Amino acid sequence: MTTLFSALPIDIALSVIAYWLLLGLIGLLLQNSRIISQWIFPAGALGALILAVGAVSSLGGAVNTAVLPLGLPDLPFHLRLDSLSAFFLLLLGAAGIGISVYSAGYFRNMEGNTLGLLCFEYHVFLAAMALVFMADDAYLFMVAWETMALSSYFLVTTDHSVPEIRRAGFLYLLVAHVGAIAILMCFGVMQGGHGDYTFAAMRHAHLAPFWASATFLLALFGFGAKAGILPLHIWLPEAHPAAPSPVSALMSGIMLKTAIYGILRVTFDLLGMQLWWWGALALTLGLVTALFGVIFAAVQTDMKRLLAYSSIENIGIILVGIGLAIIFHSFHKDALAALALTATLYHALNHAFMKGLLFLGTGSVLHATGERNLGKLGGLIHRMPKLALLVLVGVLAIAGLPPLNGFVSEWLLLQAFLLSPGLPHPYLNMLIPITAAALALAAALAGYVMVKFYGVIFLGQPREDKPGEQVHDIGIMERIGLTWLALGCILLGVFPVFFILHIDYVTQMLVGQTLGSTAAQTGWMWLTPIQPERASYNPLILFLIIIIGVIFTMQVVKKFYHGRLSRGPAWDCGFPEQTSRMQDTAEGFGQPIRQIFELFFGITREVPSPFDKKPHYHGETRDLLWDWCYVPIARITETLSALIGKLQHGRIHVYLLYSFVTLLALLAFIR
Amino acid sequence: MEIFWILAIPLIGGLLLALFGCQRFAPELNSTMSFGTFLASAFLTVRVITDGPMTALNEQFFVDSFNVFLVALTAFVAFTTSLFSRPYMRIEQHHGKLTINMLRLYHSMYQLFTFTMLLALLTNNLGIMWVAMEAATLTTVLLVSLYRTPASLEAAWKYFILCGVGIAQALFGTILLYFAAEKVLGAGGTALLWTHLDAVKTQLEPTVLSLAFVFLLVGYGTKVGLAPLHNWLPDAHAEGPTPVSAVLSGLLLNVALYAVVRSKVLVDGALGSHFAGSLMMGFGLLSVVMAAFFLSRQKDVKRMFAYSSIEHMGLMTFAFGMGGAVATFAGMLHMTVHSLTKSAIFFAVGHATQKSGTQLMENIRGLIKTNPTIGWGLAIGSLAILGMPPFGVFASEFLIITTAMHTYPWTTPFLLIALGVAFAAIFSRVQTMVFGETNSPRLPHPPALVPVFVHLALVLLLGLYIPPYLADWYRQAAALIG
Amino acid sequence: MANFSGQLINLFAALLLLIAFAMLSQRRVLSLINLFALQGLVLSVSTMIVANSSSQHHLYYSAGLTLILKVIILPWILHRLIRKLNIKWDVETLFNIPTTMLVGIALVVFAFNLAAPISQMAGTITKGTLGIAMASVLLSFLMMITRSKAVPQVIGFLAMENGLFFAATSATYGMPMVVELGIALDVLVGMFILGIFFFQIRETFDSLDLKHMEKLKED
Amino acid sequence: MNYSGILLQLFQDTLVVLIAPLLLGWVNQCRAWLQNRSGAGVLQPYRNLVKLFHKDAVLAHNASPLFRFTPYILFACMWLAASLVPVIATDLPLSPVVDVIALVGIFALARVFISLAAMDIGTSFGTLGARREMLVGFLAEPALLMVFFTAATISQSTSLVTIVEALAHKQFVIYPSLAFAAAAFVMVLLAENARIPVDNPSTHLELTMIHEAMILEYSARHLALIEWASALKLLAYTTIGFALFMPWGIAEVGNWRFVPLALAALFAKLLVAGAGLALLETVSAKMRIFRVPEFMGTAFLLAVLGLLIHFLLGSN
Repeated sequence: MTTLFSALPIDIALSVIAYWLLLGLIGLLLQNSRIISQWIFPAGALGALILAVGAVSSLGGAVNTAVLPLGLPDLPFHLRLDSLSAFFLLLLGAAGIGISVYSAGYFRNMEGNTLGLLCFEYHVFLAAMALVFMADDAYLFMVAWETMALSSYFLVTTDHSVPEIRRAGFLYLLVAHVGAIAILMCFGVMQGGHGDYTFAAMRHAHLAPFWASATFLLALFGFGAKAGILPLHIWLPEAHPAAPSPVSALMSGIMLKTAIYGILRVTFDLLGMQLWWWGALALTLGLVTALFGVIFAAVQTDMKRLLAYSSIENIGIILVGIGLAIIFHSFHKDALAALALTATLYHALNHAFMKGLLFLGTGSVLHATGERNLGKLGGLIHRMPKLALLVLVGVLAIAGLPPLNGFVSEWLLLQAFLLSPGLPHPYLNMLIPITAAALALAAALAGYVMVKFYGVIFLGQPREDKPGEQVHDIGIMERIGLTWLALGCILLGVFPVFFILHIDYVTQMLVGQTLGSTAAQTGWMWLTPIQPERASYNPLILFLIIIIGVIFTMQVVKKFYHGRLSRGPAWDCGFPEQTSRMQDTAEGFGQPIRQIFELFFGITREVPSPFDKKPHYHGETRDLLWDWCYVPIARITETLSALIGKLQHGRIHVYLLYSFVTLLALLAFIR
Repeated sequence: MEIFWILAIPLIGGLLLALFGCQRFAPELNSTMSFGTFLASAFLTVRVITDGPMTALNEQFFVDSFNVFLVALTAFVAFTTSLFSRPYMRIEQHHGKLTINMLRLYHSMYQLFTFTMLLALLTNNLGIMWVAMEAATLTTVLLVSLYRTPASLEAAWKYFILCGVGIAQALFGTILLYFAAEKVLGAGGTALLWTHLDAVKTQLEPTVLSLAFVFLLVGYGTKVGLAPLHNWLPDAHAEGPTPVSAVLSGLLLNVALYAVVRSKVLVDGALGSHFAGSLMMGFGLLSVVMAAFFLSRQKDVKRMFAYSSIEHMGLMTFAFGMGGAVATFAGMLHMTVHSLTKSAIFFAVGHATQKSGTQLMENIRGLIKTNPTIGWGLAIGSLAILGMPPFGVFASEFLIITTAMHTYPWTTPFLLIALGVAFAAIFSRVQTMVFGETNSPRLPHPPALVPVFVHLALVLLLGLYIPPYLADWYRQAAALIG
Repeated sequence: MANFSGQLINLFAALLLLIAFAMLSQRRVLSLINLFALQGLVLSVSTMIVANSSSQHHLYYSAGLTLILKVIILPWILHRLIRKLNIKWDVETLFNIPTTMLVGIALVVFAFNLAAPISQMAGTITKGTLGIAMASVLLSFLMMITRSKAVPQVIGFLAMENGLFFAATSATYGMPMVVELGIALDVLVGMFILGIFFFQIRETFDSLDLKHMEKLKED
Repeated sequence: MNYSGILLQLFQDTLVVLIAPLLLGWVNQCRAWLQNRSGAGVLQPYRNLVKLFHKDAVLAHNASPLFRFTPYILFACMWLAASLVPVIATDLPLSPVVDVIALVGIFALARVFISLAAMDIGTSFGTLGARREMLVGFLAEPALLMVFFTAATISQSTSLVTIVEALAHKQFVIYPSLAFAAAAFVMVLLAENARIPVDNPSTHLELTMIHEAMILEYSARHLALIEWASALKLLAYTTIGFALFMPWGIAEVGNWRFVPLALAALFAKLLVAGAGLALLETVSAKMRIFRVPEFMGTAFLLAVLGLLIHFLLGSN
C-alpha cells in the first residue's frame, strides 16, 4: 500500500480529517438535501475508506508524528500515528464506510437545513474521533474528545422537539463532561508538574505507585463514563435510542471504542507500570457491566434501547479483556497479556461491525414502519427480506455464534481465562474461574437477547394492524452499507488469523508480545493461540462444513424425497381464535429473565383483574442504579444548594454581616 | 499619548452624551466614542508590543504586559457592547421600558464607566486605582436602577452599599500599604506608585502588608464577587439592562481582580511566602463551589449567568492564587475568554429575554426554531463558558485543573464537583431555552448579533490557536506576577 | 509642643471613638446627622493639629477639605434630604443596644490588639491612634449592619469614610493630595447619587425602610 | 492429516448418523421396560423417520425461508457436533477445527436457529417454546462451558482430543472436580435434550412442553430432519460425556487395530448410558417450568464448584 501513496500515513489521516471537516462545511452551507445525501455522505465514506487503507498500511510501520501550529503556545497540537492509533483508525474507517454509505440512503428524505446541520455535525464527529485516536498531547486529546462529545450531543438532539430526546442529550453531555474532567485530572497527574503535556513527556515521567493508581482510577472513571461502564452507563440507553440510527451506529460502534482506546493508551502506553489490582478491578467492573447490560437488554421493549444495553454488555466484555491483560502484564506473563489484549481489540473491532449493522438495521425498520416499540412490530421478514437477511448476520454475530466474528473474540477471551491458572496470586486464581463463568453466562444471555430482538421484529406476524403495504425493503445505498458491515462480520469471523496478524502490531507495541506468530503456526486458517494441542479453532473449515452439511443434506433429501409441499394455515391446537396478538410481545419474551433476575430491576406492574372490562397491562422495569446512585446524588445536590441558597437571604444587613465576619475572621487569622 | 486618548475619549464621550444623549444619534455616538477608545487602545497595544513597558505623565500612568491586554480587552468589549446596546436599548425604548432621559443617562454613564475602568487599569498610583474603582461603582449604580422598578432599585441599593463598604475596606488596605511604603520610599507622591512599590517590595514591612492584604482582598474581592462577599452581584446583573450586565461581568469583575492581583504581587513579595496566594486560592475555591450550588437553583436567566460569573471569577482567583507561570498564564487567559464569552452570552440572553418578554427561563423556549442566531449564540456561548473545547475557556480550565492536580491535588475534587454541578445546572436550563417549540413575536428592531459571533469566534480561536504576541504578553505578565 | 499636641490628638481620637459609639446607639436621624457633622469637625481639627505639629502643609488642605465637605456640605445635604423626605423626626428601632455596645467594645479591643504591633512602627506622633481609627471603621461597619433604614445606613457609610480618613492622617500624615482629592470627589458624587436614590426609593416603596428591599433572594 | 485419519473420520460421520436413532430407541425401550410397558422396540425411531419422510409437507401460510431452511442447518450442526467428538478414535482430522468452546458455540447456533424458526409462524406456542428453549439454553450453556473448563484445566487444553488423551492415558486419578462436573454435565444433558425432568419429549401437553412447542409447525421431511438432529444431539452429548468422564477405550492415533475394540466399548457404554438415562427419567418427575432455572442454576453452580475445587485442591 505504501507504494501507492508517497505521503506518510499520518498525512493521509490528517488530510482525511480536513476533508471531512470540509465536507461538513459544504453540507452546512449547501443545505440541499439531494446533494448532501447523494454526494456528500458517499464522499465521506470515501474518506473513511482512504483512512482505513492508510491505517492498515501504517500498522506495524514506523511511528509517524506531526506537529500542527495550533493549540496552546507552548503546546502545539502533537499528532502521532502508531500501531494502536492505526488499529483504531482502521476500526473507524472500516465501520465508517458502511455507516456513511448507509446514511446517504437513510437521510435522503430529510429537510434541507436540518440535514445540512446534521451533515456538518456528522462529519465533525467523524473527524473528532479520528483526532482522538491520533492525539499525542493532552490538550489536543481533550479538544478532540470534547468536540466528539459535543458533535454527538447535537446529533443526538437532532429531533429536539421531543422532551425525552432533550433529556437524553443533556444526560449524555453531562456524564461526558464529568468524565472529561476526570480524564483531564488524570492527565494533570501524569504531566508531572513540568507543564509538559505531550504524551512523550508522560511516557518518561515515573509516577509513584499511589499516583499511578490515582491516574488509572481517574482514567477508568473518565473513560468509563464514555464507554458506559457501570454505574456510569446511565446515559447510554437514553442517548443511543434518541439519536438518528446512523448516529447511534457511529456512537455505539465507534465512539464507545474511543474510551477503550483511551484506557489502553493510558494504561499500557503512558503509564509505565501496571498493578495487578487494577486489572482485578477492571475485570470485576467489566463483568458486572456485561451481565447488567445483557440482563437489561433482555427485558427491553424498545429495539434501540435493547441494542444500547447490548452495547453496555459488549463494552463490559471488552473491559474484562483489558482487565485480564493488565493482570497478566503486571505479572510479566506477556504472552498471555497479548492473548487477552488481542481478544479485547478483536472484540472492539467486531462490535463496531455488528453493532453498526444492527443499529442501521433498526434504522431501516424505523424508517419503514415508524415504530420503535418491539411489541408492535413483527413479520418484517416478509416485507423486508433483504434487510432481514443482513440483520440476521449481525444477530448471529453478536450472539457469539460460530462461525461469525463475535464468537472469535469470545473464544480468544475464554482461552485467556483458561490459561490464567498459575498466576502467583491465589485469590486471582480463584476469582478468574468465577469471572469466566459469569462471562459465559453473559455470552449465553446475549443469544437470548438476540433471538428476542430478531424474532420479535422480523418473524411471526405483525402484532398491530400497521399499514403494512407501504413498508418496502431497503434502498440500494442502505443495502450497500449494510452489506459492507455484514461482510465484515463474516470475514472477521472466518479469517481471524489474517486480522490477528495485524492486531499483533498493537500487542507488540503495548505488551511486547504477539499472538499471530503462534496463532498462525499451523497455517493461516488455524487459530491456535498457544499450541495446536492446547486449543485450536478453524472457522473457515467450520463454515465450509456447515455449508457442505446443509447442501449435502438438502441434496440427499431432494433425491430421496418426493418433494411435495402444500401450504396451509398454522395449526391452531384446537383453539380456533388464534390471532397475531397472541404472539409473545417483547415483554413476554423477556419475562423469564425478569423473573430470574428480579432483584436487579425496579419493577412496576399494573395487572388487570379478571373482571376488567378493558383489561390493560402495563409493566415497566427500571434501572435500580438510577434510584440507588443518581437520585441520591441529585437529592444531595438539591439539599446542598437549598442550604447554600439560604445564604442569599435578601437582607442587606445579613450581607453586610457576611463581609464583616469575613473581615474579622481573616484579621483574626493573620494575627 | 495613546494613554491620553484612551482616557480622554470616553471622558469627552461621557460629557458629550450627557449633553446630546437625547438625540437620535446618541447610540451611534456612543459606539463611535467606544470605537475611538478601542482604536486608541489598539495603537497603545502596538506601541507596547514594539517598545515594551512604559510610563507616562510623571510616572502616574504606566503600561506593562499585564495591563495592556486588559486595556485592549476592556476597550474591545466596551466597543462591542456598545454595538449590541444600540438595537437593544432601542427595543427597550420601543417596549416602553425606558424614557429618552434614561437613555441619556445610560449613554453618558456608559462612557464614564469605560473611562473609570481604563483609568483603574492604566494608573500607576494605587490610590487613584482605588478612586477609579469607587467611581466605577458610582457610574454603574444608576445604570443598575435604570428601569426604576422596585427590584432594580433594591439591586442598585445593595450594589452600592455592599460595594461601597467593600471598597472602603480596600481604602484602608491602601492606607496601610502607603504606611508601609512610606518607610521605604519616603512620604509623598511616589510611595503609592506601583512601579516603585514593586521595586522595593521585599523591603516592605510584612506584618503591615499582610494586614493590608486582608483589607484589600475583602475590599476588591467584594467587587470581584468572591463568596461570601458576592451577594450584590446576582441582583445587580439580573436587574440592570443587559448591556450593563455584560460590561459588569466582562469588565468590572476583571478590573477588580486586576487590583487584587497587583496587591498580591506586592504582598507575596514582601512576605516571601505564599500567604496572599493561599488566601486567594481559598476564596477562589469557595466561590467556585458555592456558585455551582447556587447555579442549580436559578430561575432567572441573567441571574444564573451572574452566578456563573462568580464561579469563573473564583476559578481565576484560584489560578492567580496558585501562582507559577502556568497557572498565572491560565488565569489571564481565563480572564480574556471569560469576558468575551460571558458578554457574548449576555448579548444573546438580552435579545432572548426581549423576545420572550421575560427573564424566567421556564418561559423561554425554542430559540433555535424562531431565531436561530440567538439560539445558537446562546447554546454555543453556554457550551463555551461551561468549558467545552475547542473554546478558549477550556484551554484555561485545562491548564488550571492540570496544574492544580499536580500542585494542590486536594483541591481538584472540589473543582470536579463544582464544574459538574455547574454544568448540570446551566446546561439543563440552556437546553430547554434553545430547543423545543415556541411562538413568540418578532423583535421590532433587528438584533445585533454580530458581536456575539465575533466574541465566540475569538474564543474559539483562543482555544485552538493563541497568537504568539498574545502568548508573549501572557508569559511576560505571568513572569511579572509570579 | 509635640508632646502636647500628641496628647491633644489622642484626646480627639478618643472623642472620635466616643462619637462613633454615640452614633451606634443613636435612634434619631437628625441627631445622627449632627453627630456625623461633629465627627467631621473633630476630624478636621485633629488633622489641623497634626498638620501644625508635623508641619506637613498639605494636611492643612486636607483639613480644610474635610471641614468643607464633611462638616458643611454633607450634613447640609443630609439635612435638606431629610426635610424633603419628611423624615426629620424619624426614629428607628434598633437591635438591642446594650448587646451592640458590648460587641462594639469587643471590636475596639480587637482593633487595638491588631493595630498595636503596627503602631509601634509608625513614625508619626499620632501612632497610638491607628487602633482608634481601625476601631471606628469597624464600629461604623457594625452600625451599618444594625440600621434598618436607608439614611442611617448611609450615615454609617460616611462615618466609615471618616474613620478611614483618620487612619490616613494618624498613620501616615495623609495620603498624597491627588488621592485625597479623588476620594473627596468620590464621596461627594456618591452622596449625590445616594440623594437621588433616596427619592427614587421613597417614590417606589413609599418609605425608606430597608425591609421593603428584601425581595431579591434565593427561594 | 493422513488417509487413515480421513477414513476414520468418514467412518465416524456415517456411524453417528446411523446409530443416533438407535440410541434414542434404546432409551425409549428401556423407559418402557422400566414403566412396565413392552415398548415399541429399539428400531421405532427409524420407522418414524421413514414414515415422516414419506409424508407430504405442509407449511403455514406465512412461513418464511428461514423456517424451511432451519431443519437443514440444525441437522448439519448436530451432525457436525457428533462427528467431531472422539467416539472411537482420537485420530480425527476434523477434530482440531473445533474445540470444546466452539462445540458449545455450535450447539448454541443450532438452538438459536430452531428458536427463530419457532417464532417464524407467529403462533403463541411457537414463541412460548422459543422463549423456554432460550431460557434453558442460556442457563445450560455456561454450565456446559464450565464443565468443559474443568476438564480443560486438568488436561491443559480445550481440544477434545487432547482432553481424551490426557484423561485416558494418565494414570488413574480420582478428580473430585470431575465428579462435580459430571453431575453438572448430566443435568445439562437432560435439559439440553429435552428430557425429564426439564421437558418431556413424549408429551404435547401444552403448558409444559418446550421442544415440542417449537416444532409444532413442522411436518414431514422437516420434522424428520429435526427429529434426527435431536437424536444426533443426544448422541453427541452422550459421547461428549464419555470423552470427558469415561475416556477409556478410545483408539489412539495410528492404532487401527484398536478400532473394533473401541467400537465395542462405545456400544457398551451407550447401552449403559441409555439405560441410565431411562432410569433417571423414570425416577424423576417433570418439574414446573419456573423450577427449571433453579435446576439449571444448580447445574451451573456444580460446574463452577468443580472448577473451584480444582483450584482449591491444586492441580496434579
